[in-house]
Amino acid sequence: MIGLEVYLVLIGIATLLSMYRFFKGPTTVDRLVAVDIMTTITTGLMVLFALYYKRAIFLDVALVYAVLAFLGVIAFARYLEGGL
Amino acid sequence: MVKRALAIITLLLIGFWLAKGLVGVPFGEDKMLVGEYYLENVKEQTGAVNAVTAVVVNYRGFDTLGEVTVLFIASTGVGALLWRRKKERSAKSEGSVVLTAGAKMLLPFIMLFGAYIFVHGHLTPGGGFPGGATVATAFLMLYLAFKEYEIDHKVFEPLEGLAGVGYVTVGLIGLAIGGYFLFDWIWQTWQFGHENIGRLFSAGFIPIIYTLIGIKVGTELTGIVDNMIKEEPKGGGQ
Amino acid sequence: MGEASKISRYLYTVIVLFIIWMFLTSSLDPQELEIGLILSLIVGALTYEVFTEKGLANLHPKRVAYAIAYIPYFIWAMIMANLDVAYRVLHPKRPINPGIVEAKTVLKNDLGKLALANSITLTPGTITLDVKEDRYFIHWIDVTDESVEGASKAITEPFEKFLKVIFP
Amino acid sequence: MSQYAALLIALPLMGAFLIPILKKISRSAIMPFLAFVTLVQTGIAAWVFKEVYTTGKPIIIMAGGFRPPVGINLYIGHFASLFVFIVALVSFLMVIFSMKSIKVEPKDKYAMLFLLLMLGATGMIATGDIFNLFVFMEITAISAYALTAYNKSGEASDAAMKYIILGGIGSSFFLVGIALLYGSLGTLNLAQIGQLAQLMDPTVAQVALGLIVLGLAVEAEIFPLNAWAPDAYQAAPHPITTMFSAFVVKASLYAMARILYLTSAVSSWGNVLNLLIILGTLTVIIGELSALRQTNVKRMFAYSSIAQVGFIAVGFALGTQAGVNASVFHMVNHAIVKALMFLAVGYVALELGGVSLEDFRGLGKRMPLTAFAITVGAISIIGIPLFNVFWSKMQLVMAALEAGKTGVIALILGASLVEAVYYIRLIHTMWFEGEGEKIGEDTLLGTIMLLLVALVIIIGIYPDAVWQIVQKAGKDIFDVASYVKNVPLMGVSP
Amino acid sequence: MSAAAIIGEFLVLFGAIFYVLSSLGLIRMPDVYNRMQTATKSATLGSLGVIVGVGIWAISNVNSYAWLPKTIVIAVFLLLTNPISAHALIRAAYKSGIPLWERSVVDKYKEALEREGKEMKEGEQ
Amino acid sequence: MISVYYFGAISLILIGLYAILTKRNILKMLVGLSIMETGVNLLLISVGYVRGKSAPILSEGVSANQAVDPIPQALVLTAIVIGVATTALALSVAINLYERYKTLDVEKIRGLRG
Amino acid sequence: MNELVVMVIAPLLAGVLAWLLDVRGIKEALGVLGAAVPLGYAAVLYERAGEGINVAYTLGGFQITFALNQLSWFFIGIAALVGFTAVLAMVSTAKSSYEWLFALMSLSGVLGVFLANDLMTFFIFWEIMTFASFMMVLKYNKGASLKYFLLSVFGAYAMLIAIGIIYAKLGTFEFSAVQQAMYRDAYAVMLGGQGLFTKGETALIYLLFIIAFGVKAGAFPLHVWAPDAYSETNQSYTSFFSGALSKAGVYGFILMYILMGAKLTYEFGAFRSTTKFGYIIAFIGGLTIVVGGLLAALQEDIRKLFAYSSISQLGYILVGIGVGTALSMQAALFHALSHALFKGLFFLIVATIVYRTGKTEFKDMGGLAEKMPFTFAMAFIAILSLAGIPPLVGFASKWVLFEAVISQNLPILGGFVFFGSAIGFVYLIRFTYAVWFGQRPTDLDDTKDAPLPMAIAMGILALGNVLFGIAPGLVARELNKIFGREVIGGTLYVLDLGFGKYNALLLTIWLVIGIIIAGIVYFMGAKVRRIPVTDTYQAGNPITMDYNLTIRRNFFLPLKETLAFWLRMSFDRLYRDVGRYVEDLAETLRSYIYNGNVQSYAWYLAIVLLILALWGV
Ligand code: NA
Ligand code: NA
Repeated sequence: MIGLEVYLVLIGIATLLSMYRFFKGPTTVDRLVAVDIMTTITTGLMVLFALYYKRAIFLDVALVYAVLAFLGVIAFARYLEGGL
Repeated sequence: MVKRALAIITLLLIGFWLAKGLVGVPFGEDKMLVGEYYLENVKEQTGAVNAVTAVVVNYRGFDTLGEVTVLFIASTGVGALLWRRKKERSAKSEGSVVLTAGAKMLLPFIMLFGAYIFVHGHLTPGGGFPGGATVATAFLMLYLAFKEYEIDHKVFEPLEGLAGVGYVTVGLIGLAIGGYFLFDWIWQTWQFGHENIGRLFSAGFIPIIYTLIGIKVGTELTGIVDNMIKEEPKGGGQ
Repeated sequence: MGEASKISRYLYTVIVLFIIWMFLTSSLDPQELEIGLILSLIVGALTYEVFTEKGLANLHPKRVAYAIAYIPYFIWAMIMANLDVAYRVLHPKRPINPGIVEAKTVLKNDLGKLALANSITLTPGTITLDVKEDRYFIHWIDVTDESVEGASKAITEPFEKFLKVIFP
Repeated sequence: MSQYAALLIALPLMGAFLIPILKKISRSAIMPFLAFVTLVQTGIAAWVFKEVYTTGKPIIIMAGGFRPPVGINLYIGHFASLFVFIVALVSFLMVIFSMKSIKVEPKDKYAMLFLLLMLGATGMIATGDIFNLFVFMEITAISAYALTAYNKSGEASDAAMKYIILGGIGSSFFLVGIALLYGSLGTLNLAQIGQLAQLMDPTVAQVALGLIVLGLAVEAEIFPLNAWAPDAYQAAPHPITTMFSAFVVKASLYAMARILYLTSAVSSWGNVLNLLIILGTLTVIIGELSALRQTNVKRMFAYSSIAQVGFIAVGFALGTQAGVNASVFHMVNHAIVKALMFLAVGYVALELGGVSLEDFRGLGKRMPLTAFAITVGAISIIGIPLFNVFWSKMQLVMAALEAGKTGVIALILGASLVEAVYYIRLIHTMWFEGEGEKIGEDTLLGTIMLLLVALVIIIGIYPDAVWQIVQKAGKDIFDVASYVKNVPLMGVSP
Repeated sequence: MSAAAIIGEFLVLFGAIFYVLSSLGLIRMPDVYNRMQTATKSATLGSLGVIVGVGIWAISNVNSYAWLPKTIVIAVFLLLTNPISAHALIRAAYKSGIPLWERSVVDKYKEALEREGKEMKEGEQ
Repeated sequence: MISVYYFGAISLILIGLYAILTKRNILKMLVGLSIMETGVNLLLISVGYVRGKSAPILSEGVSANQAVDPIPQALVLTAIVIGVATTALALSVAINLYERYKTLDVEKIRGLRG
Repeated sequence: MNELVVMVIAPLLAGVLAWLLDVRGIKEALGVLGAAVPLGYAAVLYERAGEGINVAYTLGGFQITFALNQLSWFFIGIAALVGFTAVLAMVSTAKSSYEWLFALMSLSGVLGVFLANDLMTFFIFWEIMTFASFMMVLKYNKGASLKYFLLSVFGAYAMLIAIGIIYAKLGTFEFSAVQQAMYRDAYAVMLGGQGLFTKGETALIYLLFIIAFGVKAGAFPLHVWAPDAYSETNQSYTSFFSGALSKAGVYGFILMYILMGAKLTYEFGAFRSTTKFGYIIAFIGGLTIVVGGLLAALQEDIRKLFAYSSISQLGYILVGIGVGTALSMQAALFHALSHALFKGLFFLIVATIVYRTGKTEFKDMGGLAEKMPFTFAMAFIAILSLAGIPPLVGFASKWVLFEAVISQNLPILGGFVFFGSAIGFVYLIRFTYAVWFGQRPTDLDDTKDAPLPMAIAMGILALGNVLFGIAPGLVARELNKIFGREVIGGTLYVLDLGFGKYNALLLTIWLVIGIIIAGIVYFMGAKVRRIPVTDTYQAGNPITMDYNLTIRRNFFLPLKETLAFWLRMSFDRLYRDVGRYVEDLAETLRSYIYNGNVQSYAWYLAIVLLILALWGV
């Protein structure tokens, strides 16, 4: 139909757009939200890359990435709410 | 301001110099010498499909032993530096039920992911380090969710040590059996799993070492988190 | 309903883990299964106390059935939520009317509360801000009813139908 | 059989990993265990030393049984076997000192870091692979960071932070250097690098060599990259300071020399040597001048140690066999003397609670043995005949003159004069100023000090035995051709 | 073209669109609370689409059924964790004192917290 | 013309160094150090990259001559772990520093000098 | 083991043992024994010195070689003799084993220097000698010892560089090889060619050697360490310090002549009847005579007086060496012996006085002749000898020296020498009167005479003064052996220079007769009058303690005031100022570089990188 590359570009654009919020802020939580969204999108991007290169091994990378990103966001969020 | 300007000028000149050096190392061109040898021989020499893993555990096993040591030092160092006569968690509030229940639910999964990653180190781009890190995040999650949570130090520290002892022991068995430290006796002497290349039961001692590393890294990173997250209670000096 | 026996909880954990393992490896290679079983047994032993209270009781056919039925319901709600989002994001005037409301739940079980909170978060215009006992504080992008009863009716009740069966 | 030399690496690791387990059994067994491990290590090192010096052939340890450059190899030649022995021996002595001097908890962590610091230095000296060198350098550095901060005081943390930041930058650039080297040669094996060095693109070689030397120079305390060192020396626990001075810095110096000589076929090599000579000379001069009015004696010794490092660097930078020999000799002598002096000054701090010059008044009456040890060390460092350092200084001076660097030598000798000033002041302060009651000095530490004093004087009176050994060690570094030949490189070639 | 490819690619397209939507929401909404409202949901749904889509697409593209289970695991993981992190983030936003959008209509949470604080004080007395 | 990856790597190194040279807060300096390390790792990876070749995992039909150099990747793994270790240690030193000096400003923390 | 090695090592070994055992009685016995061994060997080896004895060892990659020949035997003799007497006197004055160790170690060092047969051995023992003597001073005074050590090490390093340059060119340290190579070089230069050493290098080596040996010999302006060091140590040891150790410098100058005299001559040419390079040495010597003499006269402390006197006397020797003829060389060597004998004796006398009275300044002394007759008798001999009064050895050597200088028609040098003699009388008169005669302070009333070991030591040296004074031919014979020809002719009692003759025996007879007459006059007519000090008037000025020009206090104050302008130009102060300046600089540098800010340190790193980048290493 359209082709993988187009989706890669599309998702890449989405990553860049969320990066805008990261740099813009204004609050730390804003940036963190941006990171959260960015990592979610990047996970999808990785999975798509796996297909692009036809290598299932990248799926494992995406999984680990998702786990680490989740914990990272939680840690920062807990820190920001003053819970730690 | 002057400092920044000077810094920028200095850095640009340094950058130019580095770039000048890198021109002689053209990007994207094949510069392999030893690397090629690895790619060609990795399967029959180590049984690993993942050449990086074979390099990490077999060919450059010494580096990896060192790498494990570095992390061990960091964990030990953090433990030493943040040691207080009395330490306790100082978390001010617990996460909501969403976080606590979520943590409880995710804990086994994340640990299983971690185990999956280090067991498959010779087949996929994982290995002991990311696997161990994943396991550690499971514990980190508990720390983040619960105010009172604390790992069982009686188990963690000896386990960390034991995993290291195990690694060195595997290496020493290689010395005793094959005549070389860190010799892959399972693959090369016992020839175990030669018919299994590409499947789980292959690659000699790589899965064993990666499991040990995974345990070690998991316990170490958890220990680091534990040390960093705790504080000396107010008023109680050393 | 109190805690189930240790064996029941352990077995349940192992089973769940082993299923996850099979998904994860996407393989029926006996080597993978052997190792998977061993790892499930080990990880299960380490985590079953935290992981589950009800043990094998979770595998009660009725609950499983409700859980399976919940999936399409939930996904549908999610898709609706996103269309709603699309509307609000793409509309030039940004039609929003946000606020934080309180809603009550009938769920007693922590896991149920989690599921409810997650469901709320992923469905139209709402994010769970905090949960205290049975009170949910929810950020609502388009507040239509500020009262507790009204909010509960609009937000929590639709999911509770399923969730109170799945997580009794 | 010779592969069992790998125990030099395996044993300290095993020891370090066992300590957390041992701690659960008995906390009081940790320090004795540490002593045991270092003693066994010394024994193994002695055996390796004997092997290498009797057969005259280096021991090549092939990790994993892969021949280099496919596998990482350790090259325990004349130099490495000598220095690994020194590392082990000094460590053993410092364990004994640690038993007396380490009061801050957690001692189990201290013991682990201690072993790993020893391991790092051992690995740096023994390895035959440049990236493996980086790994061992980091092992050394990171355990050194942790140990510097071990006392947890403000000073200790301050010093460690400086060390970390400078060490971090240094190691990053070192790695960039490795990347360039690898990118241009496709190998990381030192012997093969030596073999292929002349094939390198000159510009790449320049940048890579510059960066590698820079990275190592931070750890090797070459001016002006040594700014962390006085602080770290001052703030670290006393046994650790001793180890820094006795072998940690030496390992980096050696690594620098090894890489420099292996790449001597590179066209811009002379420039690097010249730069190193300039920096080495500055290291000597600034080090001595900084020690001059120093009132903290430990810090004074630290600056003095830095100055000696400058001597060694200059010797290596001469580019001659004589220079290398002299430097190696100076490394050995300095290791002995500084072990003695830092041990003594640490013991003074322990007994008197401070190491300001004021505390040293009347030390000759209060702690005669310790004061005597410091005096012998100081006299030796100044370069008086009949004491060991004299010989290596002479060799250095002669080597420099042979290489036509008269001016450098004049400057360095001038700096030595400065050295005389502050050490003489210290000696006078200890013996002829102030009064005090005699303190019962520790027998064990006293014995160690006397042992080291004896070494200083024995080498001073009869330097030949050591000189023979040192010459072989020096040849090990300088004779690149036999280094390359000794490593059984397999036929992986461009 | 097989059905797997069509379904897979459709899902990927669907997901990608929601990704873009998510990032647009992140940019357009007036405050952090509303940004989360829009961004989290669509990012999660987008992931679901893209990831499971890849799993299905792979059946025809790389001729492997092994992809799908694994992608499902990833997708489910995101489905479970994204709302948790969204919850943690919004709580962090609120507790770190970021005010609601000025045109917000109600804040029951604030009321509840004030009541709680009052009770605490009384309890102490 | 220098490759964009090299350019990126060098830029990261220089940005990190810039932070170290100009930021007065120790944590920012440490962040600078981490950025530097990242740059170095990127450089290592870029050096090992071979155009048109795949990850050196010889499964799924990838053969030896289709894979990039595995060594730099192995090195980077090690370098990353080392970086993490250094950072962890640095942070705990920073914690101690802050406890003692109540500041992380390098101009104010000068207990040792001269 | 070889005799030479035994000779060198015995004192050191005895010292170490004495130090380790540290038992009263034993350490003294060991010390004396240790010092007696070289003396004994010197005597035993007298016959064999002519045939030359060589030994060589390898140590630390360097050849250690010793050789005994006529020249080294001469110096060994001096050192062993003075060393022995000094050690003997130390039995009374040295309390701690520390002093025994380092006194004996310095004796070993000195012997090693004289026996060395190559430059490296020479340097090594030079350092040992310096170090040991420094340790002797350190015990008494930090400042003085530091000054001594710094100047010495400065000199030693200068020597080391010179040695290094020579080695770098010739690849040998051995004296004979260096000498031959230098001859060849000189020959090449003479033929108008280019030698191995350029003119600049030769000049540099020459300069470095002058610094090295000048320091040790106490030549102006490198003499500043000597007054303090000589006075701030055990005075028994000073007799060795001044008598023998300083001769190492003299020996060094002679060595320079031997090794590269020809080269220096041909490189730099002649000045009048001597060589240019020699004239410089001689001129330095002349200045040293004057400065040392004047300053000696101005001292209020007897230790300082003799210290400066010692400097002044060494100036004579340098003049002799500098003039460079065979005769003047012999004169220098002769005076070296004389100086060792009388200055060794003088310092033992000072040691005795200090030991018995605890006083060191003129103002606290007087009338001691009565209480210490033996010591006074010794002092009488020493004074006569130093003042150059026949028939003592001082006269003989000075006479030869005068003749040697005058015969070369070098008027300025001659002036220096004569001035030196005059000023010598000036300070000796004060010593003679203020210490031994006149009113005795009451607290010195129960002063005892010299203890036995010191008495013996003084006796030996006094005997030397008399013996070689009456029979100067003994010395001349040895000197001629060194030169391999008869430079100073004559018999046992007569010195014949060809253009002048000195008959010591005849003069002795005349003198004895004179003394007998004088003694009769003194004992028949002399009455001692006691006058209170405060009753004295002087040039109409009321007597204050500040301006009380008795012989015991500020006697030469007018002289001092006259020389005020010159005295302000103190090299001592100059060096001290330089030292302080260096230290201030160091401190500033240190606080700038190690400023405690890690960011600055990171900048250093960046700067080094920048240098790498710009330099394109
Ligand atoms: Na929702
Ligand atoms: Na997420």
